[in-house]
Amino acid sequence: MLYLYEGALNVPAILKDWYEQESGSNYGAYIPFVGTVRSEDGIDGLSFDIYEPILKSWFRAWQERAKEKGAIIKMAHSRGDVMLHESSYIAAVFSPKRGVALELIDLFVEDFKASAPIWKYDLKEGKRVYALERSTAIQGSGILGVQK
Amino acid sequence: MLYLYEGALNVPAILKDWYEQESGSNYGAYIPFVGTVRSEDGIDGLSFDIYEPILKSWFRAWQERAKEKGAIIKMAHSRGDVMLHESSYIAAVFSPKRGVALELIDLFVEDFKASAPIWKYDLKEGKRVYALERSTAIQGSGILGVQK
Amino acid sequence: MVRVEFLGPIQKEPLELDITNLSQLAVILQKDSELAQWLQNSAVAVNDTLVASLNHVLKNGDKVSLLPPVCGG
Amino acid sequence: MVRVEFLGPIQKEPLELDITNLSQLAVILQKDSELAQWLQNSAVAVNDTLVASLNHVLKNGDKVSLLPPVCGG
Repeated sequence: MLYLYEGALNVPAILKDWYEQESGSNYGAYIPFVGTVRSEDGIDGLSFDIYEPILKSWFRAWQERAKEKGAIIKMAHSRGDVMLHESSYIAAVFSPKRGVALELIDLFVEDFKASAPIWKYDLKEGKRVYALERSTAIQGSGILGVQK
Repeated sequence: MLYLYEGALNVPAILKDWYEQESGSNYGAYIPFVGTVRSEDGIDGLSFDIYEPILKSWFRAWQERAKEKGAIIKMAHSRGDVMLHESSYIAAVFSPKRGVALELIDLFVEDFKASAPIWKYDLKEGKRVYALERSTAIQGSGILGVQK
Repeated sequence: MVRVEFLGPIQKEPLELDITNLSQLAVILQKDSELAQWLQNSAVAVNDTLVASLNHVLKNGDKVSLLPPVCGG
Repeated sequence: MVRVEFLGPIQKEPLELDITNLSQLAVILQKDSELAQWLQNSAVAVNDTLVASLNHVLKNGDKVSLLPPVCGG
């Protein structure tokens, strides 16, 4: 239930597919989070690299965590270029009750931002510039830089 | 941006309409909450009464609250009967940043449950039974019951 | 006259009463035993604005609404 | 041999090295001045599992990946 796409996401189609996939599952709450590229700092868009093996294992661990609460998580993300006002990210929680769903979507999106192996670049004046200042070092980073 | 419908909501159509309405508004985060009728306690569905004048003023106050944070809220709700696995409620926040959107959707849905003038009935064996035990007295209730 | 409406699950027709404040309304409604439970758990709105005090003054043409416990969603 | 890959924005071709633990890798990579900033802020995975200690033993065929700061969404 991790979906990777080249370029921008078709948000209405994905939200519809996910809703219909779980229409018979007896979940009372469905909370998608949709992330859209904002116009700021003169960018033309964003671009993404994804390292799929670690993204998959990270996502699998979250599915387990959700399952313990009777919930499931779905996620879609773009690779490559996504232009202004297009969307690059959807995460969604389905759960029996709203409390768990609201809590999980918050925790999931926070950890996604801090841990998912995805790199963001600004598209600006024809260049692809790594967004270092908006990026987060994964927990445990820096061990190879320690001088003996 | 408050939408009331007779019967179940067409969730994919509403999520699509709202996404497209704001596609040029430069919001970075769109978080809908979708509430779906669960099979429990042998019900066939739920039914809703709405008192629209107070619902509208309650919703207007929330729009103001959202506006102060640069966000907007949209909401759809059913009147009348909504059967199992159909949806009766969607609330959505659009905001520039995810933090505000996640916080607002949580606060909004909590206050909705506690304050919005909507009454829920279980549909069970052909009857419409007020769901008193799952309902919440609005803040300030009971003043007419005080004995002099 | 003041119109009193009973919302949602309170199965009662509207009343037209000659009263000037909510305390008078409380005295009248407390005589109706079927309303006893609803008076304990209902909120009160005057002209569609919730009010928190029985001292609220009522004038001719006002509408009072009783809102029992809610459960949207 | 151990394969070392540099992910995302680190513009560097993979290396094939004859090493048996991450401490040896640190010594080798610290000689490359272009990598200095990345060694400070990158996480390390061995065979696609993040590791937190330089004592991690490496065997023939292992893959080490450097993951610089992330920003999905």
